[in-house]
Amino acid sequence: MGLDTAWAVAFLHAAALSMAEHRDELIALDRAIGDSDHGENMDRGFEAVVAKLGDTPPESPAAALKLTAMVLMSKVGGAAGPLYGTAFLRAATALGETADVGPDVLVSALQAALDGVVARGKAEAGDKTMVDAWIPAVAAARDAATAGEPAAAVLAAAASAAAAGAAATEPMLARKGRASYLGERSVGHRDPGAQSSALLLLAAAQAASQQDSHAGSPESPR
Amino acid sequence: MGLDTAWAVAFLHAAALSMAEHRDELIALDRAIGDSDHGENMDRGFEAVVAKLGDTPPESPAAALKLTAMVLMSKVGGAAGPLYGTAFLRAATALGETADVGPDVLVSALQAALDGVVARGKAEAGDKTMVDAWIPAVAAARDAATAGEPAAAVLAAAASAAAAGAAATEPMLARKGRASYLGERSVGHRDPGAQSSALLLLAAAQAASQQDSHAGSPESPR
Amino acid sequence: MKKLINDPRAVVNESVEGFGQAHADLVTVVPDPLYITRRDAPVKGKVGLVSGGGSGHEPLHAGFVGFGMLDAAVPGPVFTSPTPDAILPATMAVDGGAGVVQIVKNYTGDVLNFETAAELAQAEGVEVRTILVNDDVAVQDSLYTAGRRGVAGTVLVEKIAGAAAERGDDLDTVTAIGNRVNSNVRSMGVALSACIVPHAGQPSFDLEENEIEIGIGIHGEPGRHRIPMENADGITDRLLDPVLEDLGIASGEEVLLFVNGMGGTPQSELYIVYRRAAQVLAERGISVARSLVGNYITALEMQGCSITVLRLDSELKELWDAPVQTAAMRWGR
Amino acid sequence: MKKLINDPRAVVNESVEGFGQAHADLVTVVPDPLYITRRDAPVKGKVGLVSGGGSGHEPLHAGFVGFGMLDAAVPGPVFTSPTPDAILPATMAVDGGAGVVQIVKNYTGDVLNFETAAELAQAEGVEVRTILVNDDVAVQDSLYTAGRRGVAGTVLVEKIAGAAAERGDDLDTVTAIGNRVNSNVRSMGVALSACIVPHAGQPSFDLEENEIEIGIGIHGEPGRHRIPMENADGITDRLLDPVLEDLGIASGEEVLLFVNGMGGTPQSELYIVYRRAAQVLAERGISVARSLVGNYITALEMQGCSITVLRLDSELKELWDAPVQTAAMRWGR
Ligand SMILES: Nc1ncnc2c1ncn2[C@@H]1O[C@H](COP(=O)(O)OP(=O)(O)O)[C@@H](O)[C@H]1O
Ligand SMILES: Nc1ncnc2c1ncn2[C@@H]1O[C@H](COP(=O)(O)OP(=O)(O)O)[C@@H](O)[C@H]1O
Ligand SMILES: [Mg+2]
Ligand SMILES: [Mg+2]
Ligand SMILES: [Mg+2]
Ligand SMILES: [Mg+2]
Repeated sequence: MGLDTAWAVAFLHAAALSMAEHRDELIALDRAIGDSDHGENMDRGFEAVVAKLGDTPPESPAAALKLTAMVLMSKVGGAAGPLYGTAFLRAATALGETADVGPDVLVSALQAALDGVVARGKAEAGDKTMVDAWIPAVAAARDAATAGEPAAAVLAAAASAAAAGAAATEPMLARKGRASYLGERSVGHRDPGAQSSALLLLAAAQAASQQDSHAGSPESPR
Repeated sequence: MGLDTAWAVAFLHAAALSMAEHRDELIALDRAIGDSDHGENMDRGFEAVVAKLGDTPPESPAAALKLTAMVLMSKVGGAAGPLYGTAFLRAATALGETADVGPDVLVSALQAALDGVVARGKAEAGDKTMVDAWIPAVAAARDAATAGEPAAAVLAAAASAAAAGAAATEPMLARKGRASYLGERSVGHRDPGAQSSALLLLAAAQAASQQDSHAGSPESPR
Repeated sequence: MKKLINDPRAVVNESVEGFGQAHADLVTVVPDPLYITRRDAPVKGKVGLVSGGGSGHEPLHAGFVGFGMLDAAVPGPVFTSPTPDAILPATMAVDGGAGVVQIVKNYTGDVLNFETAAELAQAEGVEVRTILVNDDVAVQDSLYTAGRRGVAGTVLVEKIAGAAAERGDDLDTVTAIGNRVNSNVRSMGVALSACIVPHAGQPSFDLEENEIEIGIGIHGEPGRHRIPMENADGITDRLLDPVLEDLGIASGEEVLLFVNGMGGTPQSELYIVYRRAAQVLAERGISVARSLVGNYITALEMQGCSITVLRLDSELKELWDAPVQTAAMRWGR
Repeated sequence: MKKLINDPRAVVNESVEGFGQAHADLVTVVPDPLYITRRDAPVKGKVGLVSGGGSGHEPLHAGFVGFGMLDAAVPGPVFTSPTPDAILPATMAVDGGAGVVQIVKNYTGDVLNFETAAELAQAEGVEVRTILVNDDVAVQDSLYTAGRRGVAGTVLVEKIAGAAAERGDDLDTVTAIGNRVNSNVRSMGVALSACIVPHAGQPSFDLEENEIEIGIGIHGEPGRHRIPMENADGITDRLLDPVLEDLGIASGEEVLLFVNGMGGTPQSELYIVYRRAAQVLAERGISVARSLVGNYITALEMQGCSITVLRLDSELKELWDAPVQTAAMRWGR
């Protein structure tokens, strides 16, 4: 059993909740090495995603991610808007028409998301950006899939690697984005975009594990 | 023995010292009900008076006061500059050519100073201005002179009445000058100009009492 | 106190020196006693306009020296009126033979110092008239007080009287037009924070984190009363209502709406205030025919703003629109 | 946080609405998606100029929309780049058939969002060129970083490229002139205090009472380093020296000297900085041929300033002097 449209919708709702909940934390991270807006940007963006999901319920996981990409691109702005927009768009393309996302397709979608971020932002590993959450996340996802884990476990592995990746940005010296203007002074602070990436992957994993637990029970909505 | 040119010069030096010493106190009084500049204005003005006294030593008490008037008018600005300028100018005129200011001439000079302030500023008793220091000062001076006191004692009486007058401005509601904009909120604060007036009269009295004490001794400068 | 200054006592001289260098095409700075004239002063046959007052209100007054506005500005020390020994030569320097109008904000110090200078100038043969600006509705006007203060309305008086002088009006006409502006303009201000006078080194008053001062002037004086912080629309209404009431303005009339920043408030906030004020005026059927938004008369770095409304007639509108070329206000050339 | 605002999320919309009302003679505001065009856009046959970026830098960019400068401005949320869905229609709205130049400050967000909009506009048949402004010498420029930021030099690029477009230069020429300005302009800034982003509600960084931040940008970011407070002349030297060095300017050359306020600093202080900067330039034999002093690109109510030097040639001077008619910069008409 892979991930379906209900999972995608649940993921995006969870993501919106998480962004609202961590809004001030992300602002505080961005305040230290940026311009104090990342939490506000992500919260505004995912609030709009949820509104849009209500207006036009998507018909496939890819459609849900594509809708998210378009809303984020037009509501988030800043660096994070186009980067996340591209990530969601590329992931949606990788999913194609499938209504049932299995572990391998999932890994390609995560890889596509990462490739999209790198294509747009040109950051490398160690530049102290969201890429430093995504690289270990994709690697962990691939390992889990190779080991035969189901999609939910693949996402769980990605989420926990992303969290570790976000934490690992703390000692880094920023070389991309706004934090790079700080030079040495960027050291010792966690990158806000890496942190929001970890939170988003966590929301995706949680939605998947809930789908799993529902899947066994007869009153499951699908 | 009345007051001579040396007294006038000593008075003005003492006044300058006093203004420098009480600069911050006068600023604090003006901060509460005005625009935080009275101490700076008076300090700047009397610093210039002392400089001018060095350049062109006056030849009579009237000349010393006239020089002071001109310097204050061109260096103090604000409300206090023209008011004190007029006060010193009128006092100088009242002194005339005399080299030896006795109690009665002194009283007329004080009265002339007060009249000058009222003529220019149109304040009445109780309006919470420097006039509320000058009115009791002139009255006390007149009483002392009528009682046959010497000039130094007349000034001492004026100074202590002015100090009481300044203190008495605290409960008043301002009706003139910048403090009047505050309405009821001016109540409970001492008027800065009344306070500087009391300090100036105290400097005059102290210079006179020093002249007195020197006058008896053979090594007196005069 | 953190300020971009060197010696607190040199603030005005150094600042005006820099101003003169930056705007050498428009003005001439005379350093001692300190005053600023327009580059081509005196303009022969034109009524000269002189204003001045304590410094700390920049761009007022030096920023308004030039074609179509002031002929001279006399800056005093910070928040302290200048003295006659500076006002007099400034007055003499801009007399083009048609007399000089002094524009004086109604503060005891300014009135007394300009009065003395006017007497001295008259004694030297220059005809002098005075326009006293007193547009602040926060202060009760009464025979038994110092009267209302002159605040942001001063900018409008200077622009319009300046245009009248530039078109060749005579001394009495320029004075009458300036007085007409003053009679038809009212202002009221609010402070969100105090300012720090350089020589005092501490805030001019203390406000709690959630308090604001309503009815402040432009010298860091406390205002009429203190209220808890409100949103921009609420504050705007508190300032605008007494202005409109005092002006007795009626539906169908045309006005100039002027939202002035006190120096430390972002322009974006001034436009939020403008938006609400324009809304209220529209609701009352009053037509905003002209606008001005920005830092034109300030109290150092104070946060806050004032709202000014000027009742317009066709002549005042024409004079407002007339060309002006100064450091801080420029159009039409 | 005390601000003249209503809802923190409505700040930009309400402010721009007020701006549009106050300057209805110059601009048109399109509310959703939000952008501002000059009143007579598109101007047929003229190259269109579009700029934009996060809000909070007013008067940049909306204050520079009008004759001789920008055709459109696209304001994002406070300190957050606008999105392609607003940049695209703004670009389309000002295409007069001669193509559109985007003036983009070099920040990752701005670059990415304008890039997307440019692609979309090209797809709709509009020729688009981009001028990337990166004048901040506080930031090391390197292939391996985000590069230098665009700061106050942006104002000069917009004015001069705008004049080139207004005189009828074609797309490539306008782009080349804008790039020439960017190559010849350098800036550096200082903060005496932080600013408060409305949605964040607290200062963008913490400074002690006697500390200042050298090398700040315009988004409330901390700067390159923090030093104890100094006097104005000392601070000016710290900003000006790296600017002159990076620009490699030589004795005998002509420059435009621009002292920009960050929003919360009194004008008088900016002129004190100007005075010292002019002094240093004179000592080095560099001639200040043009000047600009004031709040042109701000960081909300931040206290501080930046110093910008632009190397001039006769064409840039002529374009600088050309008429401009916008809310925040106006001369010659
Ligand atoms: N070139 C880049 N590549 C990848 N991620 C980037 C890049 N530049 C910035 N980011 C990410 O964007 C985050 C900042 O987003 P946000 O604060 O919303 O935008 P802005 O920096 O424009 O204010 C950073 O923490 C970083 O993770
Ligand atoms: N009309 C007046 N008559 C008499 N004294 C006045 C009048 N107006 C002001 N003053 C005095 O001047 C003092 C203020 O002086 P100062 O602070 O130097 O000038 P300013 O008020 O112009 O800042 C007041 O405290 C008051 O004593
Ligand atoms: Mg940010
Ligand atoms: Mg005072
Ligand atoms: Mg004063
Ligand atoms: Mg941002």
